[in-house]
Amino acid sequence: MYIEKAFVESLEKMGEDTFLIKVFSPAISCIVKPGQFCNIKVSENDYPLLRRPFSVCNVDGDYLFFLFDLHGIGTKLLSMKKNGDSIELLGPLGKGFVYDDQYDTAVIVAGGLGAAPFPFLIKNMEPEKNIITLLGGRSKNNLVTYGLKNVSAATDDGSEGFNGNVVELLKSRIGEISSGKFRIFGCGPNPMLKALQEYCIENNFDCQISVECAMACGFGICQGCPIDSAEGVSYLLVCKDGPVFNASQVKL
Amino acid sequence: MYIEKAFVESLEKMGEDTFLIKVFSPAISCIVKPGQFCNIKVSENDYPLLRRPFSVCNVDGDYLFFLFDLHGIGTKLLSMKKNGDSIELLGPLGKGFVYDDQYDTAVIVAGGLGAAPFPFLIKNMEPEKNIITLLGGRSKNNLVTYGLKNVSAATDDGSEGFNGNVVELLKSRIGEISSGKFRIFGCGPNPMLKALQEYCIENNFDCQISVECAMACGFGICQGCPIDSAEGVSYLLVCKDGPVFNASQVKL
Amino acid sequence: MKNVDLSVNIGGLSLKNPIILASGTVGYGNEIAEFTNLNLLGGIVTKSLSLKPRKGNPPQRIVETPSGMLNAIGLANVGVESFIKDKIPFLKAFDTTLICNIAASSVEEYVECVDMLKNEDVIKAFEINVSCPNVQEGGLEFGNDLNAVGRITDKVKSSTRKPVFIKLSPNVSRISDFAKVVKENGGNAVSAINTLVGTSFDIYTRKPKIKNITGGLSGPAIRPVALAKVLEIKRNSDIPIIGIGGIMNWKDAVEMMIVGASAFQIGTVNFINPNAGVEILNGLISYCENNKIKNISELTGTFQIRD
Amino acid sequence: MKNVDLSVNIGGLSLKNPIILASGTVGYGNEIAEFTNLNLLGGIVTKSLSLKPRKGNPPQRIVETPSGMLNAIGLANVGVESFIKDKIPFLKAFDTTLICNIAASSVEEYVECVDMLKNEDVIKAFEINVSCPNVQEGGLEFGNDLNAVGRITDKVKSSTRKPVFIKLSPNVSRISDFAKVVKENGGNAVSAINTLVGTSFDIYTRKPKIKNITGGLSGPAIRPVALAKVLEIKRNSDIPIIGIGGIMNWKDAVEMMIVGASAFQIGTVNFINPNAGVEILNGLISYCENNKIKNISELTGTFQIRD
Ligand SMILES: Cc1cc2nc3c(=O)[nH]c(=O)nc-3n(C[C@H](O)[C@H](O)[C@H](O)COP(=O)(O)OP(=O)(O)OC[C@H]3O[C@@H](n4cnc5c(N)ncnc54)[C@H](O)[C@@H]3O)c2cc1C
Ligand SMILES: Cc1cc2nc3c(=O)[nH]c(=O)nc-3n(C[C@H](O)[C@H](O)[C@H](O)COP(=O)(O)OP(=O)(O)OC[C@H]3O[C@@H](n4cnc5c(N)ncnc54)[C@H](O)[C@@H]3O)c2cc1C
Ligand SMILES: Cc1cc2nc3c(=O)[nH]c(=O)nc-3n(C[C@H](O)[C@H](O)[C@H](O)COP(=O)(O)O)c2cc1C
Ligand SMILES: Cc1cc2nc3c(=O)[nH]c(=O)nc-3n(C[C@H](O)[C@H](O)[C@H](O)COP(=O)(O)O)c2cc1C
Ligand code: FES
Ligand code: FES
Repeated sequence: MYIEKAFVESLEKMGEDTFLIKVFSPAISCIVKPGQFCNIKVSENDYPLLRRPFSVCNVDGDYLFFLFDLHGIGTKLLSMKKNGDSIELLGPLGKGFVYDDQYDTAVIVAGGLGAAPFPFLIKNMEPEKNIITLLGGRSKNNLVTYGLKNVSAATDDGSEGFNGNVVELLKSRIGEISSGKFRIFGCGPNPMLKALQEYCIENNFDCQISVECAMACGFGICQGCPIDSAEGVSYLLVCKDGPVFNASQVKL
Repeated sequence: MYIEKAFVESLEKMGEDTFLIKVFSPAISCIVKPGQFCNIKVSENDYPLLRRPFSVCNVDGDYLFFLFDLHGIGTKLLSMKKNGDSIELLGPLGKGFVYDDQYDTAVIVAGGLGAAPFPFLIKNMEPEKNIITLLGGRSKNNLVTYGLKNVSAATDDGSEGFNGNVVELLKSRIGEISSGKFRIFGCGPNPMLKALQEYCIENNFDCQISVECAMACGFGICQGCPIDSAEGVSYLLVCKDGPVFNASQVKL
Repeated sequence: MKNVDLSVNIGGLSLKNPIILASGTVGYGNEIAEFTNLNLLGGIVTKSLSLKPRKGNPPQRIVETPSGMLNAIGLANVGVESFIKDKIPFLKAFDTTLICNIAASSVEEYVECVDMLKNEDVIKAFEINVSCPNVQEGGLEFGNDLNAVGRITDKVKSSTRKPVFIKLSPNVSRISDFAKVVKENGGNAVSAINTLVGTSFDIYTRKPKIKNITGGLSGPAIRPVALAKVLEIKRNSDIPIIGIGGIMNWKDAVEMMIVGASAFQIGTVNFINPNAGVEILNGLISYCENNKIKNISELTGTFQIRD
Repeated sequence: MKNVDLSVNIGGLSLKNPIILASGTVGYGNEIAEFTNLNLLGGIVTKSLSLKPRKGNPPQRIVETPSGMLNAIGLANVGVESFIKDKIPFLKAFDTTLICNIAASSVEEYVECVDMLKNEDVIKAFEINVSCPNVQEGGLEFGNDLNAVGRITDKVKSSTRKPVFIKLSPNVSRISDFAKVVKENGGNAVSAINTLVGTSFDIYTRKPKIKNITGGLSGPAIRPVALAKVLEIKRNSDIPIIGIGGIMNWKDAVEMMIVGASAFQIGTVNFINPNAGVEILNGLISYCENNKIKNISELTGTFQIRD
């Protein structure tokens, strides 16, 4: 884990409110694993106070990519960075995806910017794995396919692909998918993850989900990011024990 | 008085820690008078909380110029503006210099960035006035002569011009100056203004000084910027009754 | 504006909307009127008035802090007499509700001030400042003393039929105890909160940055505290509350009403954006329209908490 | 480092420098040790320990506010037993002073915790948390009650010879009264301040952003309040003070010492910059060198005020 000052190499607009930022980060880029995240200081002064957590979206040599949506003040400031500006990364943090065991098909189920961690995961997968990406969004304009593979879309308004949410799309395709050994990788808003989790537990599908929650430190010292463990006795920490969990491991 | 969103046209480095910013501000530029100031919002969010007061340094058509030194967070943010960024001006504020009456020589006495309000004053003076500028600084590198006329320098370390402070320089030149009708215009750090004020009152010289102090609103509603009036019964407000005062009007 | 009723009633005082400019942050209205349309606002509270004019504290009076500011103005004001003579005529010209804020160093002095002012028709209510942290006498001594607050409320109420609001100090353990005492003694509402006591020192001279040593902290930094104090009052008393503290925009204002405020005041933000009141007004209208709120007063105290 | 003596003594506890990591903001030291050299710091305070393990409050536990954050962790901790078994071995490996923070819901429970821990050599002092705003029992009830604070100080002092510091709540009218009571009952120092009570609500769901409804406000927003509280204690009592609240860098630390702190703790800043302690150390050394300060303890309470 490092605290690394990373210079901005480029900032690209990927959709109405979506940006892809590329930064030079030689220390973190060579040890980060798919599904891990960085906690980012978006300004050079004490405001906003806290760092902002973002999944590592992709890695290219010494460069890291983050895909982000405009949300509040932090992402606004991030979207205003110019080439040569710097941001300060703390990472790599958390536990990433487990993806190198025995299954033939990786089924990626992403809701909106839940797609963020997958380009890096896809890049790192063994080439013999079959990849299917199911990508959900409110509408056509919310679909960002950067770095994804073999994408089928689902939109709430039916403006592209399947008319409905991405978990419904998964259900509609499950016949084809479940003919082989497969693992599901999910990321997206909580209600979506909950639906995905329920479906997978019911059907005993192998599924890993990456969850989000408010964080202060990102590395286990503030106790600010608890999530109920499935057994319910104690909390797990999203930042340290996650953000990727087995679907059966946590209560959403 | 306006609240005007002003786009940055250029930002020029004028010295080690000194910058000149040029902004498009058609509403304020056409009514502002020499010695007035603007209270500037340097960021697009709520931090830093307060506006920062800066003298209008110069006006060119629809454009305003501000000359500023790096000091803390506000001036740091200002120095990072790029062309096309905007800042929000509140102004013009305060009472400026009275400079259109009967005297032949205008003697400008400026300590460091106290030179800021004078380019605009000089530009607006009747052409028949004789102008002498005495400019003080710690060292050669601290002298910024932008927009000044007929400059004699004084440096504490003797690296340029007169070896000593600018009020001593004034004293050394007073013989030549006081041969005609003259008015002194002073701006700079408080200790310098105090020395200037004392000297002028003692000798009954016509002198106007522009003073600085901490401000919140800049237009008279917070009562945060009192200055003792010479009679001592009540306070004057630097932002509303000043920042330019007759040397005999206030206690420094 | 068509479909939203923004009017509110606080302990007998009707306002056309819940937006009030806070005491000490608008002078007597004349300067800010250059930047904003006072006629659009619900009300305006005068700078705290004292019986005699006060010069206030020596400079430096203010300093910026992270997301806040400290002030120790020291109740600089023109005094009641000059207020009536010089300031009221200007204020009469506006179509907004005038609330007169009074500071004093004894119960008798509060009453005397109210007596002098109560016949001015343009003054629709009194806000009694028992919580100024920046003066020697009165101020926090009263603000921290339940009996004193009760007595002041009672005496002032007996001397005027206009609504009386008591402005409470946040520098206490349980602000709701003070709200209860105000209610018991006939007060019509409480204004909460005044500033928090704070300080800041220069690390080279080792002197306080504010001449008065301590000052009152205001601005967004204190908003979470103000919200908690208003919520505490709301959950423990049914006295109407005017919420104050750190409001910068319409969202903050809505939050303040949700935790219990019937109306709210904006202070520090006026220094940065003197048109903030009108911008908040427009924001409130949109919010109400988008959320199908017919009367803004429906919002007050509608927090969703399982107690 | 040569010419500056950074060591301090707080009520009998010697530290190699005044920089202490605050309770609840460093866990039990293991995670932060990945980012910073704990051996360089004066001390570290454990997360508040309770007799039995505590799960803590349900999420959401934290929310950012302007220049601050609210937390309602609810004293999640492993409990005294597991602390001794699982955490102390790791902490022993460091060359820094360990202070054990204890939270409890009765006087007896405080004493019981101390009894279990007092024979651990690595623990050099106890910090008694009587001011947690985020739990039902104990916490603020004690923190606002002079008698309770006196009793707890007395009983804990009687049960251990190690220095005992009482961590005070800022949510009171006069914090110096509490400091005096601690002193009278034999406490060796006070730690001031714990967090301010605050809240924040979602304006669409109208629910509190923090499940516990209110939380404790920390970070730079509260620094002016913390400085004023420390100053108030210093001017009214001679008990040593550990200053806490909003320190982000060495300048803030110097300011805290000037108003009266013998040592100081850093909390929230650890979340943003886990190496802040070491950076502050370097800053303090330069400051002392530049200002010809031989012993950093000379700084304590050297504010320049004409009383
Ligand atoms: C492990 C993890 C990975 C993430 N990866 C991505 C990503 O790759 N791309 C992306 O666009 N977003 C991602 N997020 C969400 C992202 O952190 C928030 O959108 C961002 O913090 C919002 O900051 P803001 O200042 O713009 O919003 P504000 O609303 O101003 O933020 C205020 C506070 O709330 C917190 N916050 C707000 N929204 C969220 C959220 N959804 N999750 C967690 N905290 C939040 C902020 O961190 C901050 O502390 C991730 C979150 C986590 C926990
Ligand atoms: C009428 C007037 C005209 C001015 N004109 C100029 C000018 O033309 N060029 C220039 O470089 N500076 C000028 N100043 C000073 C300028 O306002 C400060 O340098 C600036 O506010 C510093 O802000 P900061 O955030 O960088 O510093 P910080 O130290 O971070 O500021 C903290 C707070 O202190 C206040 N403050 C700090 N220094 C001063 C100061 N010297 N005077 C008043 N307030 C201060 C800030 O406004 C802010 O509220 C002027 C001041 C006044 C009152
Ligand atoms: C510069 C200044 C002067 C103030 N003067 C008074 C005053 O005279 N009387 C009063 O009751 N409150 C006074 N206040 C307190 C405000 O009315 C308000 O309660 C406080 O600032 C919190 O609101 P805010 O965060 O919106 O500023 C003053 C506040 C400031 C910043
Ligand atoms: C997330 C968090 C958890 C905390 N937990 C404790 C605790 O368990 N015991 C305690 O005495 N103080 C606790 N505190 C208070 C801090 O120790 C400190 O007093 C406070 O945060 C103010 O300092 P700061 O502004 O530097 O953070 C906690 C603070 C935070 C932010
Ligand atoms: S974010 Fe601090 S412990 Fe997880
Ligand atoms: S700065 Fe507010 S009155 Fe002068």
